[in-house]
Amino acid sequence: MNGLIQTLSDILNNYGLRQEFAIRACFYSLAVLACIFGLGVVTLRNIFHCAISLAMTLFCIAGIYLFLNAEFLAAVQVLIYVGAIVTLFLFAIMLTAKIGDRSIRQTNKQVLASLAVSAAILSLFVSIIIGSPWKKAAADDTLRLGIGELGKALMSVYALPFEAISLILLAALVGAIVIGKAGK
Amino acid sequence: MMIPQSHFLILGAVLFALGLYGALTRRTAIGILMSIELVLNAANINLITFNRFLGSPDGLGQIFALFVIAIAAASAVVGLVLVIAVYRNMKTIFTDKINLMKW
Amino acid sequence: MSVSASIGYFLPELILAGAAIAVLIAGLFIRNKAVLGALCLAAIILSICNMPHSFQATGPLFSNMLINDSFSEFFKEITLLVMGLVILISIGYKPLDDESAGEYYFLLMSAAVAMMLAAASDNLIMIYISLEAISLISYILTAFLKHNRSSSEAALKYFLFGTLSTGVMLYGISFIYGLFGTTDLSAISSALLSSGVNGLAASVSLILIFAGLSFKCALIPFHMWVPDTYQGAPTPITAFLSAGPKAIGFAILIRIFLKNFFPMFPDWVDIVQAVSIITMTAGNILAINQEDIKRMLGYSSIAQAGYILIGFVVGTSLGIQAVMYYIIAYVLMNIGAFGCVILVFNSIKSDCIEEYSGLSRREPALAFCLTVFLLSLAGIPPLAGFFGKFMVFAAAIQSKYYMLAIAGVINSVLAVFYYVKVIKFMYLNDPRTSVKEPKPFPAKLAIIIALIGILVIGLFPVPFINWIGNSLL
Amino acid sequence: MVKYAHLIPLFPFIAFAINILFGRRLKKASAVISITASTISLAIAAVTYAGFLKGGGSYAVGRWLSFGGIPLDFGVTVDGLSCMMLMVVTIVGTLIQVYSVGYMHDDKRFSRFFAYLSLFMGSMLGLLLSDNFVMLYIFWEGVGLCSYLLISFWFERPAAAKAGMKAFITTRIGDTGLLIGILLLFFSAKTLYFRDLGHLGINDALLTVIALLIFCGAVGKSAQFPLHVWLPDAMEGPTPVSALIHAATMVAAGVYLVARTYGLFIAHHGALIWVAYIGAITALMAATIATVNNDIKRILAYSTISQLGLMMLALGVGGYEGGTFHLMTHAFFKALLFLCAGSVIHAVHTQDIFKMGGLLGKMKVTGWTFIIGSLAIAGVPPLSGFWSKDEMLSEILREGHPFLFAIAVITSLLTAFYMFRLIFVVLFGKPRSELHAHESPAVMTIPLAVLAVFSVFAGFFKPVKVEYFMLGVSMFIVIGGIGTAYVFYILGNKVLPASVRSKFSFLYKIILNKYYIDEIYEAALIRPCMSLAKFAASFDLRFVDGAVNLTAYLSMIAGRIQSWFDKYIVDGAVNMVANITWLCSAVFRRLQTGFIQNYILIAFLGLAIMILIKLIGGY
Amino acid sequence: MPFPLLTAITFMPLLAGIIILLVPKNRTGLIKGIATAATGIVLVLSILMLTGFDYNSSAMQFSENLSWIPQVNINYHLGVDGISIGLIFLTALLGFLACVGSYGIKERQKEYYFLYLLLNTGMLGTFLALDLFLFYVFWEVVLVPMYFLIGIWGGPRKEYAAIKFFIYTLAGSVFMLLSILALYFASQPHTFNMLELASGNCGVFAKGFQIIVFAGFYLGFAIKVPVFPFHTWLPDAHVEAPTPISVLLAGVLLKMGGYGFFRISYPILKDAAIYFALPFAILGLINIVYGAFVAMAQTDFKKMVAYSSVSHMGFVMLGLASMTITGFNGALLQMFNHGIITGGLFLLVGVLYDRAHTRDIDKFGGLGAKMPVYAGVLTVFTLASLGLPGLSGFVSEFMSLMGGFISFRLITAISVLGIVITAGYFLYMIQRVLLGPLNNAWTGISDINKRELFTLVPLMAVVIAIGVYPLMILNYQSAAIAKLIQDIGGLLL
Repeated sequence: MNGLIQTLSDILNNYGLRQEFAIRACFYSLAVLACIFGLGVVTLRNIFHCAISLAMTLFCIAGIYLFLNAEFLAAVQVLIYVGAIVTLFLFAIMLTAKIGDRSIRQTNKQVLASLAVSAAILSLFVSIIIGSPWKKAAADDTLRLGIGELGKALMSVYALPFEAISLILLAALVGAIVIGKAGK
Repeated sequence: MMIPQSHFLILGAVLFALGLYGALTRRTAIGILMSIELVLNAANINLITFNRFLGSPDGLGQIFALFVIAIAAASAVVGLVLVIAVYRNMKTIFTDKINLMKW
Repeated sequence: MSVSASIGYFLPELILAGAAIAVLIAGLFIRNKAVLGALCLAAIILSICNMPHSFQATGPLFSNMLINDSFSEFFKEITLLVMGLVILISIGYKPLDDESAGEYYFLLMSAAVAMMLAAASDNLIMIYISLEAISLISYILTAFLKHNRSSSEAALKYFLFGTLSTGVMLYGISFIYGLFGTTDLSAISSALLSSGVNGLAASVSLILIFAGLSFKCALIPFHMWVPDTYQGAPTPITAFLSAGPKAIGFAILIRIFLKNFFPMFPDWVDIVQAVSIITMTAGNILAINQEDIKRMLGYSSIAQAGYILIGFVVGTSLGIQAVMYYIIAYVLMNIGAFGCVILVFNSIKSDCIEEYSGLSRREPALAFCLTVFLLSLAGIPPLAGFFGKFMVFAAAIQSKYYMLAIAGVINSVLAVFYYVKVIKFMYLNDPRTSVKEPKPFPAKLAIIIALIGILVIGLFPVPFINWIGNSLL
Repeated sequence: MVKYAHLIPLFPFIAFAINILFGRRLKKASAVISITASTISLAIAAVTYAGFLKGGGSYAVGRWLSFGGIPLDFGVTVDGLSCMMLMVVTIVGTLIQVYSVGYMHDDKRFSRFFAYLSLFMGSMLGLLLSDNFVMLYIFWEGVGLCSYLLISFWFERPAAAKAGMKAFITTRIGDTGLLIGILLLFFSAKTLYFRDLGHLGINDALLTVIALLIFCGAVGKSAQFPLHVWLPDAMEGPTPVSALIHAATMVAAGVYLVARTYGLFIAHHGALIWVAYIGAITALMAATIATVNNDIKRILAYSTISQLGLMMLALGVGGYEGGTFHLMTHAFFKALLFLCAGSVIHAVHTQDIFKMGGLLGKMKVTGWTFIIGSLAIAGVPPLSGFWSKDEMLSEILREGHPFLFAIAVITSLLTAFYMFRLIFVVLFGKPRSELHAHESPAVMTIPLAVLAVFSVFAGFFKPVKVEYFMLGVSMFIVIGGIGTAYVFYILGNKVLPASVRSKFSFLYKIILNKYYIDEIYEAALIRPCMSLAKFAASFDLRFVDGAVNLTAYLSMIAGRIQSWFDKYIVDGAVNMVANITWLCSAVFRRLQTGFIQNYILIAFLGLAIMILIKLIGGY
Repeated sequence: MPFPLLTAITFMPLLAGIIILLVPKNRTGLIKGIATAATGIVLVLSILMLTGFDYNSSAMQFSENLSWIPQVNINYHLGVDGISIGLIFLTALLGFLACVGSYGIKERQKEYYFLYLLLNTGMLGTFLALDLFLFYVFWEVVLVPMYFLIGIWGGPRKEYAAIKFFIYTLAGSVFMLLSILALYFASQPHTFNMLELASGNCGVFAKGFQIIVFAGFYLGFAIKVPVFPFHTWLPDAHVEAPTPISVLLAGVLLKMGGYGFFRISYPILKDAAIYFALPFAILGLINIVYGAFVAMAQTDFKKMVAYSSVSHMGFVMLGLASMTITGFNGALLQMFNHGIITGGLFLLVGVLYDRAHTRDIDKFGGLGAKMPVYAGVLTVFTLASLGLPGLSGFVSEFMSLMGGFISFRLITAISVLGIVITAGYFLYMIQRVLLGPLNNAWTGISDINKRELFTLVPLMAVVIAIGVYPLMILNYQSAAIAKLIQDIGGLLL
């Protein structure tokens, strides 16, 4: 992933911006984009547009992962989340047809209350995030976690959760089939 | 790393709040499901941020995030199947219509 | 203990997983609920038999993802007991048709594996994954009667509420990870002991985790899903929901809050004390004039969770013993009661309490069993419910929580109102219909097991107290 | 030979048990059983009396109860007073039982009547013998119970039932006073025995109160003012009952109690004065009412009250001898009078004296014994009444109470007057309505004769020296009373009753008897007595009787109010709690709206609050 | 191991109950036989106990002590002494007679006799238990069968009365549980054993603590006695309960409250007992006078007898408050006598109800003529109840008053007023029922029959026997009462 950032910062350099400023600008733009699209998911009237804005949000988040040296995660995010889950939603939207048109009001009565609650919870979390001393590693961004170590860890230390996940997926699969299929 | 840790966490918190607001106000079950995806992603951002800034050798945060994505996929599947089942039985997925059982 | 070495001590879960797969495949060929049920029961009995073998090595397993202590062994045995009883009563449940029986039992067995994992997990990741597994499977099971409107509505509500709550818990776990740098509970507790608590963020994140777990144990304010889900879900699943996940929820609650995060005990104790009192009172008051018996038992299970919470809030070893004892009694009482509800439903096709009038004339034995379960839930001596309440109140009074004890005592009087109301209908009113359904044997067996369990635990609690005594944290 | 005294009450109790259990089969034989039982008691009483004369005394029988370390033994007192009363009660009791064989002949609950009679005999004898307050109180209540049972014997008649209850409750009020007295005595003097009442201290305030409370019991039982209202109503019972209980024995128990505890009264003049004045008031008031009354039995009832008043008056002034002597003689002639009245009623089946007349001709024995009885009660020498009344009057005079002496004289005068008014109206003159009177059967007349004999000779039991002055006074009383009655009823018998009721016939009277002495005499003496009598009668009916009924009515109202209070307030509170819980459960139920998003909102609201508390708590 | 007499007494009815469960529903004759035999054996065993009882020792006799739950130091500890022997004999006697009296019950007899025997076991156990936990378990075991007995075989408002009884008693006993737990944790070697707690060798409790614990026990016992503010369940329960059940309810259940004071509150919480002496006396006074007045205003026969029980139990409270040997003896004897007398009265009401199917006193009249034997028996029990000397009621009331007088002169004097009012309303009842002209509705009414008489004669015999010679019972209890008074430090009067 260094390569990618490198090319990105070079492009910005050409415009005379320093590398550091470029990265920061890039991050904040992605963050803002993510929030806007997130807001879109939540407020757009047409459910179809919501699905699309969800996909865009997930893309931005994948981008942000890049900044956090989690390239594999970004790839997985794009592949599974945007590729699989959002398409799943689109299928679901198509199956439950007539909700697609624009006229139906999308939000119910308790808008004010939920706005208050989510704002309160947001402010609480932000005050905690700012206030508390997070455990910080001494060295800066020297540490790169390659995919190899990730795979080895997955197979050795985190083998049990890995198997448990397989159990969940199997159960979800079987369950979805049983409930989904038409039949008597 | 130029971008301080708290900014990432704040982004996570904002996404969490957005997801929560969406879950509380969307009238369609699918809308709620989408908002829930947002919440899960917020948690993922947190995990990966901590993993990056803690510099923990075994990348626990990233692995955990991986698991969360897998589980999110499973729950999305189950959620949508339930939505379809409800739609098949009650011909609507507007949550304020689904109140057969109350009091 | 490396992964490959610890496989040896993981036998019970493996047996169950194997059985789950076997039942799934057998379900394609054998279209008979009873046979498949028998297969699962065999698997459960087999795994119970070699439970002691797998507990030679006590200590962390799977690179300390799990911990193999007697506390988790106790809850594994509880899980197997619950699973056995649930399978027995679901054989007797008429609406469950035969051809999807295979999948049904598969889901039940995989839920069992997930619960045993949750009971033993010593790592926040493992806790989250196993809890999520239990939840997903119970969402599917709740919606199993796919052509029944209330079943799918219940499942959807349960799903939406559950996913959000576990989302909150995940958020809390991420904060804990941020604070302590690891998700391994033993590591965290040693860090806490050495460097002490670092203030607000830890306690808030603990509250977030508490939120997720209180969804599982149906405590106030995360209890709203209980009445609708209990009423809508197929009755064996309601029985399963009220017993299995709730017991495991309490196990994890104890493990995290009383074992690992014990130094932070004073931070959260008064909030949880308030939650306990409100849960008890709200559960009882709301249950008073319900018409549907499953919904009423839902509220009553919320109230019972309130009582169990008293033992938890106290935090002493007697408190934990009281919680574990109460859970045994609670599990038996609830599953027994739901078993009776199933049999009554088979004959009168309705869960409305008014329909129960005159049951003692039509089916005296069934009425007697339901009365014993209800009286035990109300806490009338010499049944197990009473001794559970007695232990919980004793723990409260021992550590001077007089307010809690008085609230608990007043609530047990409040509770009598609605338990006795059902008994009143059964014994004091005269019957409305005279239809009589032949009762399937396995369901009767489950009820008899629960009945004997309650009477024996109530009258001769000594062996059970010893069992709990040596399985403390 | 005094040792068998405690067996005396035993035989009547045995007779009672037999009659109650096998009454239905025995029928008439039950009378035989109870009569034999009382004769055996009579025999033992005689033996005891003889033994006493030779120097026997009271003795203890056995331990009954122990009050926290202080044992209470069941003993028997044998002294002059108790022996005398034993003889009186057994004699009169036996005779009355013989008499009632005839009187109650055709009653369908014959055996039960005799059972109650022997139960009464047993209790009365027990009362006389007991040597401590608790024993006395037990038999005291037993006697009260028998009077209740016998008064309301003919319970078909609602009046009898009401009278029985009234009797029991009024005496019960008196008994409560006695009970409190006993309690007080037990704790102040630590003893309940009569024998050590004498030397307990002089004029001690608390002991005076105790004496008064004990006297309160006597007032209830002997129908003294103000608790006398039940005796006239008690006449609803059969006449032998009135004779035995409400003339001779039970009512005398009050006087007997005062006599028995005389040691206490003597030492405390405060109490004694009260006894005297209550006695005086009762005597005078009852005598005046008797002169106006027209019912034969009620006249005798008021006369009994009056005589008891006299006895109390005598005892109150210190005349112990006279009082107790009159108690004995009174028992005989009053029983005789009641039995005669009974045989008259048995014959003519009415109690109103103005419907009778000229019965002497038809009922020879009853008539003459009636006259003997009246003579005795009026105090005509040499009959028993004269001796005891004379003794009392002299003692009152000797103790220096001129005002009380005057009242006693007036009362005796009135007694003579209304007795002979009764005699003249019932026995002499023309029959006022067509009555086919016939003499009562032998079984009734023999006891009359025997009692007449006793009335005559009872006076000689106690050697009494006669003072001439007192002899003169008695003669004046006798002549005055009987003469006035003679003038009023034999001569102008149409006049007096009419004038009492209507004024204008007054002129007719003056013309009839032409000499003015009568008018002056009447205006000076009779008219005030008449108005006093009428006032007393109405006063009694409206106020005192009313008072008793009023208390009953008030307590009924109090009961009803408290029952309402209990039902709505106390019970209401409990139901209110139940309703509140039901109400708030209905309210909270509405919270469960069925919308999933409401649930999630509430859940996260709770979470936000919890975190907020922690944040605020944290800082 | 000597024959476990007390365990036999307690669990004989339960054993018979279980046997009855096995008998088919239609064999009512056999069921009745088993039930009567069981209660009969219990009566014989209790008489055996009476004879074997040693008068002048105040220690526990026939005691059995097995450990039940060692971890929490709960043992199965039974014993009997002067205080509880009278009440056990009373329970056995009434249990047997009421069982014979229940032959009148016609429907669902199998369930009836099972619940009846379960009730007997609960009652006997409560009087015999010496371990607080065991006491509490038996105390609660009585509740459930009582609820069903009132609820199923009761009168028109049976459901309301049954649930009211259940909730009322449970509310009280639940606070008692807290007090038991408080005592358990306050005692040094944590113990539930009443004798240990009373003997003081496991810690002397602070006065403030004692008062709170006493208040908890008071709530449980006062509701059962019943004392003034908590008595409203009694009339409803009595009016609606079938006759044999209201005999047991009045005869035995009311005594469990009083017995609780004697066995637990007074010996263990000495200072609190002394502290609460005056309020107890005042409550006793209110009970006597208030109960008597309200009884006077009743028209329903059973309700009147119920309120008379409230008034009579007032004497027990007065005797307890007096802290004297006479007062305590009087209170204990009053509980025994009241049980016998009110038991008899309720049986008599039942006799009348079976014939006339109404309990309204004003509807009767002049029955004395038509039912002479019944009239006689009713008069005896009424007179005993209003405290006529020579019958048992008087002795205990007299002793309670005597004891009360030592400590509270004015209060006792006022409560003597209660006796007059009692006489008033009982005789008013006799007058309305027995005396007066025969009400033509009851011309065909039949007199009392052999079976009913059989249930009443023994009670009448006991009433008269104790009335004439009270030492017969007092000897049993005087040693234990004397020791209790010494422990509390009451007046030795």
